[in-house]
Amino acid sequence: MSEQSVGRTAPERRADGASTRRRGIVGWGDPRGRRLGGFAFILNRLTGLGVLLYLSFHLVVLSLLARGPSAWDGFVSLAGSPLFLCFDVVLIFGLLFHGLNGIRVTLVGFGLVVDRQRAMLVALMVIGAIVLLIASVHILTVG
Amino acid sequence: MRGSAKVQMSQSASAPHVVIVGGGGTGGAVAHDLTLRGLRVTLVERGELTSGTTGRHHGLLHSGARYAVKDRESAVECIEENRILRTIAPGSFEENDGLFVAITEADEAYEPLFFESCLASGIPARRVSRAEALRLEPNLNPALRCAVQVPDGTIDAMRLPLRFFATAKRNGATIKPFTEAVAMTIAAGVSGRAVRGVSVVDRSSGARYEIGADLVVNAGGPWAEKIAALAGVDVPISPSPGVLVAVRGRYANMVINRLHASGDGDIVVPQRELSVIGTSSWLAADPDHLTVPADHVAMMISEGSAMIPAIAAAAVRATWSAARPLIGERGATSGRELSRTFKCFDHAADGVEGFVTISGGKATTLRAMAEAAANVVCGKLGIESPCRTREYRLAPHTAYYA
Amino acid sequence: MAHSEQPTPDRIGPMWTPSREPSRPTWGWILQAVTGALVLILVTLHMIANHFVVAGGLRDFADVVAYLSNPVVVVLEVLFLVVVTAHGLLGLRAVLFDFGLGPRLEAAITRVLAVLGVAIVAYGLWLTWTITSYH
Amino acid sequence: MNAELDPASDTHATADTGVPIRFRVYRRKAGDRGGHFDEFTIEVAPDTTVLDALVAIRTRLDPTLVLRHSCFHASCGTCGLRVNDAEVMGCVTKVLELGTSTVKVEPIANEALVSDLATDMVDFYARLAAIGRPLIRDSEWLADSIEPAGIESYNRFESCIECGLCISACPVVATDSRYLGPAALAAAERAVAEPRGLDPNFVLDLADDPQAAWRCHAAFECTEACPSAVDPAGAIMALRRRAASRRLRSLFGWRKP
Repeated sequence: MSEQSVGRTAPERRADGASTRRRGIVGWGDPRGRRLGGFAFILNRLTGLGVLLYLSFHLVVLSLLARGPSAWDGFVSLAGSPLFLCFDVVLIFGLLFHGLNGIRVTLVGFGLVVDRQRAMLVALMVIGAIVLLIASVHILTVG
Repeated sequence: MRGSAKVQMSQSASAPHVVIVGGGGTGGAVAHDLTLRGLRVTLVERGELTSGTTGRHHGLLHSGARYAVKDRESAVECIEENRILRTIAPGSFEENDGLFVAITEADEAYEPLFFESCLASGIPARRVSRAEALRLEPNLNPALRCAVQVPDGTIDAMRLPLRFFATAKRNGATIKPFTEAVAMTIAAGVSGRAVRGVSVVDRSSGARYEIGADLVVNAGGPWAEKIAALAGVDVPISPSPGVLVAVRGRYANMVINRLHASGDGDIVVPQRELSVIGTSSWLAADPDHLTVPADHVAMMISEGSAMIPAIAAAAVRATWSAARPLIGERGATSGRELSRTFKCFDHAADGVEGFVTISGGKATTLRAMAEAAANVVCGKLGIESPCRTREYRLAPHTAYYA
Repeated sequence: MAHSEQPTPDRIGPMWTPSREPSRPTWGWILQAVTGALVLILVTLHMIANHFVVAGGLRDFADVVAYLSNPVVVVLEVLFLVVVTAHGLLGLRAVLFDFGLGPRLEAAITRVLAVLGVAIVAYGLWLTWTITSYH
Repeated sequence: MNAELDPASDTHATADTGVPIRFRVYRRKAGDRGGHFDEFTIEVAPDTTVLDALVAIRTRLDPTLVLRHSCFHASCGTCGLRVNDAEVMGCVTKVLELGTSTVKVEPIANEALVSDLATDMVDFYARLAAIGRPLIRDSEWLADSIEPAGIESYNRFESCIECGLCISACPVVATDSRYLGPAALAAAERAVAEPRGLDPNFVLDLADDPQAAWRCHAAFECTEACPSAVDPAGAIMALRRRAASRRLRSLFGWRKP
């Protein structure tokens, strides 16, 4: 800025346009400095995308049904393998987190329980953990 | 610099250029005043605006009642400026009024003199009974004896001065925060030495450059002595710090003052969701090295809780010190004495032309200080232009960021 | 009124402007919330029906055919498909929009996802039809 | 002047306390291609704040450090920082309470940078301006103002100190700067909740926008970061409730939107 320049106007700021913006996917998923709700948001995203991926897979697999009994039954025998069962546990976790956090997001989004949303999140997660435990035991033992 | 500058140059390019050193309330108000009088103005501040004493004060808009008994001139000045600020800067105050509360017998004995002095100073004071005071402010010490209501108020210590900067900028002044004055250019003039410019360092880039000036105004507050030293002159201004304590919770809606002869820890200013208690005073050597002594903090809490007992148990949000610019009597006080409350020094008397120091005063009187300084500046530069800041409505503080 | 006394603040800085999308976003949110709630109910029913109603869960092809022979089940499963598709694609849209892609790309995404949604539901209906008519 | 008090003792001391803390401070000057961290060691006392330490660094170790500060009690909003990755006001964050021997200090995110730790708040105020700023009242007790029932339950938006911590903490602003952001939406909710004669629908229309109340993902980072109890996320959710209820009412013909 020369001596003659007068005033400071918004578009000028700094010539190099430096900012502290945290851009893109790195800024979006950066866990540092996040608080409880921030982690819930990140996890909600990840579980949502994960479940979406599963559903796509699920729909493709269901097409085997159209090919008749042998194609389907061949797949079902594969689905009983321990690896698949572990995958089921991860899926249940994703569904539980996304669903339970979704209850919180929906309620507060309609202006309900906003003041107690943090406690609600904790309570829902406790419920989720219990259900996940029961479901895991069921899946891994009963199959 | 974009050519389509949104700034209308109301100042002609040939108008004298004044550089103001110091971006506190005084500097901002001087920039505003001089800009309105048609001068070209550049203000430099080493840090963020209002980062010195201005931002750190408790946020009291004085009614003048505090000075009514002992310093009538200050009291009159305060109530006048109080009225002017409410007119030119609506929205920057809480119109919450102030309550002077008498707690002890001695306080009560002081009340008639206090009340009469307020009225004599033109301060619209109202006697408030004990019962009414407790109804207005239920957190007050129930032992209080009587109270007087006066038009004190809460100011935003940063945003009110920022409105002066915003208005000055809008009217064409150049405001340069993070720009530190490091030297003065002194030239041999007709009648001795003369300040011809200021060398500054832009702290955001490290660049050092010189700003030419027809006159330099030193508005450094407690740093005024350091800035004057750059021009080789001495001003008798010493930093006089005081401790302030902010507690969580708004324990009163009005400004609560102790009704007694001025002392330490005698005010509680509600500020947003906080209550700010002030203040002590001592003399410091360097305004950059202020301490926050534990015994001062303890005294603030105990004096504050004498008026509002709940303060004793309140959670402390922050403790800090702010340095007033105290005008001493050492050396020959040169220049013109404009008021007992603040002083404007024309350093021509010290053999340096083109250099003026404005200091002392208080947040409430920033506009009046600027008017006095601008009168001196215009007189020296041979400019005949009346002060317009009494009526000129200030832009909102947000306009500074436009 | 005190506000009218304030000088109308001149526009401050580069103004944020509403995006002026023709469709108001409220419905998107309501739809996402409603489908989310329905998914929650239907996924629970789906899991229970698939894994607990028939002892040991749906196993072989015959189980699936038998399961879908119940018209109530068919209605629930088709409804489930519709709401889960809507919820999932709305969610995906929100994820993508958070990257600030600009109005043109965002409009394109909305169209592509809408077509994808219709295709998925059509595929599901075809599949259900194929299985229920299997004898 | 109280002679019996000792101004030499200092609860906010930044030297001779024997508790050295290493500060990793973000630096970037105009023209630099990127930022880097400088390290300074300052001794701190129990009440020494991050801001006290930074001012001591500037005063004693490096006068080129650029930072913002004004009030020293979290009332002005200038010294918002990211300390150890969390958004805080430097003036009310005690160094020893952070519990780390190294303290990382960065400017708040999602704003233009002046230099080092100082941000230019132009973006912040542009966002506030978008909703018209009908929020700062002339007085708390205007004789001619009508307070709605239940006013006590509203957070006073006057509590907002315009520090930008909410914008810094918001995960949505991190990826898309077109989002109006928490502070402005909190102001909008305040204006809608307590219109004081203004048309609330005008502000509600602005908030009922894909880039306004509906961009939020309920992470509540803004509310947790807010140093002044404004609860921007709560305000956003209140705006959603208003907008949704307005839509549903119009659907059933109860009232025109």
